Amino acid sequence: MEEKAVLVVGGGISGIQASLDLASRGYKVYLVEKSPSIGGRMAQLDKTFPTMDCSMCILAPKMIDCSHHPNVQLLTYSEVKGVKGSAGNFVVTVLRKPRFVDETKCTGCGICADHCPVEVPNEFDEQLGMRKAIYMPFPQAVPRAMTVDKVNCIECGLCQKMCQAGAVDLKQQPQEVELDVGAIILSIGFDLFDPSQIPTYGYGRYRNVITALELERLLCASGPTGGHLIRPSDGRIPRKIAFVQCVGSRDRRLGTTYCSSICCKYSVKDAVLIKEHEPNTTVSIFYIDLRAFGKGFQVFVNRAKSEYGVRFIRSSPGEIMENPLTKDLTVWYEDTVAGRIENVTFDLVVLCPALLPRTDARELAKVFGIEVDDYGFFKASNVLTNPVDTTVSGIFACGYCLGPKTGDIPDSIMQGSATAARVAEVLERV
Amino acid sequence: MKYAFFLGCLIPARELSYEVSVRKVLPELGVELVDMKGANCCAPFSIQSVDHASWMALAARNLCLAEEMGLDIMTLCNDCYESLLMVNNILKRNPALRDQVNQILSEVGKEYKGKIDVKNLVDVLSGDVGVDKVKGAIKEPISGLRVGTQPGCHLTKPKRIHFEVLRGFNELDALVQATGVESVPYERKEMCCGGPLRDINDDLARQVSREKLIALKNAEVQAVVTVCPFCFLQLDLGQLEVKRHFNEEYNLPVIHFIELLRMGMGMKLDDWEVKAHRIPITELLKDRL
Amino acid sequence: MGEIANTPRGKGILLCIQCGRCSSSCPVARLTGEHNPRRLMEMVILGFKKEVLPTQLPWYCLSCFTCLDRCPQGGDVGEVMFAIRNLAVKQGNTPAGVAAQAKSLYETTRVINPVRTALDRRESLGLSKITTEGLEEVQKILRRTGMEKIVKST
Amino acid sequence: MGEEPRIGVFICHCGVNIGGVVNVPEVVKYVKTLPNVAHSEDNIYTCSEAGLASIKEAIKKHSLNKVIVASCTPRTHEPLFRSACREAGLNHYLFEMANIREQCSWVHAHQPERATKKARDIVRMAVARARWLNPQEEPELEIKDTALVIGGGIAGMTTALTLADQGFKVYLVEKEPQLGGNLLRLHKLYPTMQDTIEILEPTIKAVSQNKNIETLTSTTVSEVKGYVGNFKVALAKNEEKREIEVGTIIVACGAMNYTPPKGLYQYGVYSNIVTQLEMDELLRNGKIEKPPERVVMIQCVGARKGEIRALDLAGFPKSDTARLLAKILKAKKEEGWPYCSKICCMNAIKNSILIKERFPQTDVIILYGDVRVYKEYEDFYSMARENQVKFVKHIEEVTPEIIQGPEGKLTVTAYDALSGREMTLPCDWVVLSTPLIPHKEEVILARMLKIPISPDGFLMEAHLKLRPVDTQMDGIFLAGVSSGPKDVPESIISAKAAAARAATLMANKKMRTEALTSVVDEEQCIGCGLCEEICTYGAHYLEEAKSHTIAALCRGCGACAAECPRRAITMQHFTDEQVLAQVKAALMEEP
Repeated sequence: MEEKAVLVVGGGISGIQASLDLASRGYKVYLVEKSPSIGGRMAQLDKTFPTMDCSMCILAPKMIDCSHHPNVQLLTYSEVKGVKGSAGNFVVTVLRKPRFVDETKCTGCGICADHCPVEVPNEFDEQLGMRKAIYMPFPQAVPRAMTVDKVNCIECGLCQKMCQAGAVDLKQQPQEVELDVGAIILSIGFDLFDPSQIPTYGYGRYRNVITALELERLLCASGPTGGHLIRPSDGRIPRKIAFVQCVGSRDRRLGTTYCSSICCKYSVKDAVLIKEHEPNTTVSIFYIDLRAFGKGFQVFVNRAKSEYGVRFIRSSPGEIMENPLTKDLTVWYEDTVAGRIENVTFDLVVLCPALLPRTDARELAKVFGIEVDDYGFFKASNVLTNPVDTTVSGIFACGYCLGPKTGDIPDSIMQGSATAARVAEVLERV
Repeated sequence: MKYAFFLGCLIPARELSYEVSVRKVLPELGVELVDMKGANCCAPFSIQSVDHASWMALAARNLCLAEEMGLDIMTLCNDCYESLLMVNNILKRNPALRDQVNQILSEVGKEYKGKIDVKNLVDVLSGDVGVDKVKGAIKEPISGLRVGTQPGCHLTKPKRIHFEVLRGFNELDALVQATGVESVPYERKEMCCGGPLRDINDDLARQVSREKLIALKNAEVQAVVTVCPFCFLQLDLGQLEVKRHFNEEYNLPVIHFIELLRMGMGMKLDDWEVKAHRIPITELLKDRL
Repeated sequence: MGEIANTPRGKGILLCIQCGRCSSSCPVARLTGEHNPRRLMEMVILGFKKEVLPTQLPWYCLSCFTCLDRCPQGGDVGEVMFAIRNLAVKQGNTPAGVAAQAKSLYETTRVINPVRTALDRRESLGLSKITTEGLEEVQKILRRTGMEKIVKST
Repeated sequence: MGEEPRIGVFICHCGVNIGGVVNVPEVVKYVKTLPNVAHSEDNIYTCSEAGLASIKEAIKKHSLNKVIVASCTPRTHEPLFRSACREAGLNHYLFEMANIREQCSWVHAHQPERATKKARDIVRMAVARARWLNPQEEPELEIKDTALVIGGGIAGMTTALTLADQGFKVYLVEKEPQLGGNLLRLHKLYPTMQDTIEILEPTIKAVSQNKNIETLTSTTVSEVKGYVGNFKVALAKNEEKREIEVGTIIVACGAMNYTPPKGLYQYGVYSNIVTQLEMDELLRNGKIEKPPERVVMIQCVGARKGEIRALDLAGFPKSDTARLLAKILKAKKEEGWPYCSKICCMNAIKNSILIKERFPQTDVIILYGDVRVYKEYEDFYSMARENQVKFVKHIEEVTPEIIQGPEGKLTVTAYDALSGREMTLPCDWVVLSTPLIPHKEEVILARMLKIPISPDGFLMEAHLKLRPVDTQMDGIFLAGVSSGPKDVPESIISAKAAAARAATLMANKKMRTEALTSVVDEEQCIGCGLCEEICTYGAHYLEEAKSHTIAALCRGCGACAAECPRRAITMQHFTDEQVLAQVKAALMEEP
């Protein structure tokens, strides 16, 4: 019964939640994901606040549930190209990009990658780690299949020779599939602001100025440094670390006037993680307003102050300067509560960039015929009463692609389930 | 290339060498300068501090004169430049303010129409004349000289009214390099010379200049090249004051960019012009003088 | 705050979220604790007139406009400074240097005038004469804007 | 014990989480020496598809009849490995998990040798227990496709409608005489400034018109019996009692606005000191006729208390600091709630804008600690500033002093941290922003439903991160502010989420439950009833002097088994043999 099928675009945590809710309710779900594996942003995180669960450890089971569920069909490394029809019966065209590996045959043993001669930076590790031209973005990837990155592949054919399963197929062609679905859920997530647009912070020029997501990868046990927090310039363990909030957020000049809603919270979490990694490291957080709203956060912040001795300074630094020899970073800031202008030297500065709409969000919006808001996030049909409905009936959205409506992971999950409910409402009426 | 030449107050009064050099150099590069008869002071920050409407009107009056001449304005002084540029920008975009200003101007039978642009010496040379042509005009390249350039705040800030962040930097440096001189990067190049606080808070003005001088010294430059006559004054005369108050020797000769260009083009400085530098340049440029 | 916010150059003050980027970027504030643009904004917002207008506070700014490029809200601190100064001047708080330039402008159309030797040199070099052409117009304008009063009163 | 045990042990590196500390290969080698171990191997990630594949493969290849995975916590991963066993045709109760990460590698990160030894011990214990494991059958339950929604606020109504629209029958219970909850007291909603009624009325109408919803106002829940899919709920409307049977329960009991005790910030002492909610009402009813000269709002009254704040008075003139410090020292600990109530900043801004709209000349000042206008509410904050509302970050350690001035005016004294100045603010109104707090009845309800309460006093989720609307009780879900402060859209989202979770259960009509339950040996049972007494889940009942277990209710805590004087109660899958074998193995000296 085609009208009982649903399309979910984006395999992050909210997309996964929506898919699982709908699938266990008996709907057929097509989960389309642009990258080679589902998992999304949550997969990139080290630990999650406040339970301090290892992010991957609580996510992986859900990812695998998705791949095992009889009602879920994963279409990874795929993109939606066109949509026809309306609520109850959409016809969606999905482009399956060639991954040059047969998912059904590949066991993900990785022998091919061991022999691949081409090394390139791994996007999943925010370019901090390396991967081969034939690769799996991360060990727990779902589906567990390799992908050939043809941009960097030199066509030496070694992987093909090495693969016992005969899964590598460098001739594989792109493929278009048509799906009949009754409803559509968009959960394409967010991109990050490029801090180099604020030259005075030196991101891209100073090696020891990194983004918070890069830090997550550095802290992560399965990350490029095996969980050892070292600074990029010289591999030394940083003893003085600064976090800078609102890099691109709350910024009228850049047009991102909103608060990204999660930076204060994850910074406090990261600060505590760092303290647990290296107790005698000092961590300072530069903030404008410390936005520790949401369940359990305020108490956690209090603990970060009293138990872990994290320093909170109400200030948005004006400038960061690098010492060309030591690569240490001098941060000029005003402690606005004390009214004192100071400069302190740090080993590592972590910028918390604004969360932005996906670069292809507007494009995608056109494909689905839905509206976007002033920032380019998908527009809710009514911010108060229909927060997960887009402007087209039968098409819903969840997660950060709706804009900073979500505080964090639980909000994304709630939205995922909420869209599942809306879909059911629509389809049960049909 | 023809411009309404806005001299301002400081240069004709205190830095004649600047004026003379400009009048010598630019025609050589095919730039015709027409003096603005009856122009008034640009209305610099000091005047802006006193009264907003007066600033607008006085600047607008100058703009009107140029409109009557049918020429874009070329300024030398950063203060003049920013003042006229800002007012021109505001009045072009903001009809309400434009009406207000025109009401005031009606008193003197003038009307601002927004028909001309405001440019600065650096714009003209790097934009209209072109670095290559400038380079071509250099007969005796000045080699083996390391300088730090001081474009001055109002050639570069605020971003929104100048084309890009370091515009003044890149273009001025390109021009300076064209004369054969090496322009060395130094810390806080964007920083102000301290001049604007002269006569308001001399002590602070000095301290700011000192910061600048220290940064320049650290970069081991032999001289400072300025565009703005205020920067020149503050770093040249100011250096003596810094010396007096902090008894610190910097001995950094300060040179008008245009003088550099003039020398490169083989036109020597007169004796009085050389003497006009309070930090002697003779040592540094002996073979030029 | 209203008095400032309602002037063309003072609007920015309404956008200020007191983040401190201006103060930590300000070359003067880095040198002396007396000057703190962020704090000055706060005092103006909260209407601490007595503590601001008659004092030195409005007169530390270099107008180097570094803050204009750094303020995330486009609060234009350096611009607001002029709105504050205009108000201070109205209350008779005008530094001697500024007053002198204003006076000179009113009397000669220019804020700085050449000394004798300079005039002589101009002549010997055959440079254009420094005249007060346009003075009448300038004075008319300043009369209309009310600056004439200010000049005469200081 | 049936056939000879053939145990397979899979030891996980978990990347470097375990492998970076514990010498995994060595443990594998050691395990192979243990009796009944037929196969052992290590995996980089046993939870990865490859890992699971190799488990299935080994079960067949080595005809294993017991499987052990030594890795992380069963809480997240046991279901995964169990299903792997099932897929390989092995009853999943023949699976045992040994936690050598949380309980070993993570806590002994700096002592690899000893950690490795401990890992050996833990696995050895698991093996000992595994020998005694038996297959179990999971009882299948019918799930009634009827839901009970407790609370008729916006969240409760939304849940009810969402379920009803999907064809489920819903009982909507509200203790007040009318539907609407907290929103009934609200005038306008931020950030759209919509009239609350525009949202409330259509919703209430939709509820009353929906034939799948039975609305029961002035009604409370007096007792909850039964279990997921089959709850028996006693409702009380004054005297009249009624019992209904439902498959799922959604708790949307809401929260209430904290009213400060008389005297806190002079509340209740002067009539022109009110809470934001009261101000909202005053504005709605046009109770404020003459334009106030100034209104002062104070944030976090009764919220974020007991928090440590960095205090630096350097910004203040020397003359003030001494006095300030003295005040701080004698400032008595203010009563209140530890958390940030999330919505107060926006509420204050909303009211300040409403005041400015009505009385443009009025000076509105908001004393805050942090302006927490998250999401796009930042724009709402800007809007307020552009309306010349003034925001003052005051030194919160010093409770603003409020004294009465001439003709009923008030004077607030506070300290502006950002200008380092004392502010004396004559004003006509003082508005206190107070947090949302849990209802008193919530505790009773929670006990009735057997769901725990989080430290902040709100109902607790099954997992704060991953299961935000589930509870630890199957079939019971949380919607709206019952689990913590939320604004309207967030409440609606959580309501729909809860509906989705409940619908999923009910749509399947059936579910399987854990076999980990207590079984009574009727021969041994003397019907003393101790088990019935001790059981917190009401899983035991006496019939004909014998105790019986309701499997679906039993959480397998084992309290009854421990209590039973006759050892008549066995915990399935946690038998004495199994546990004792584990203990012995733990105490045994390594060969």
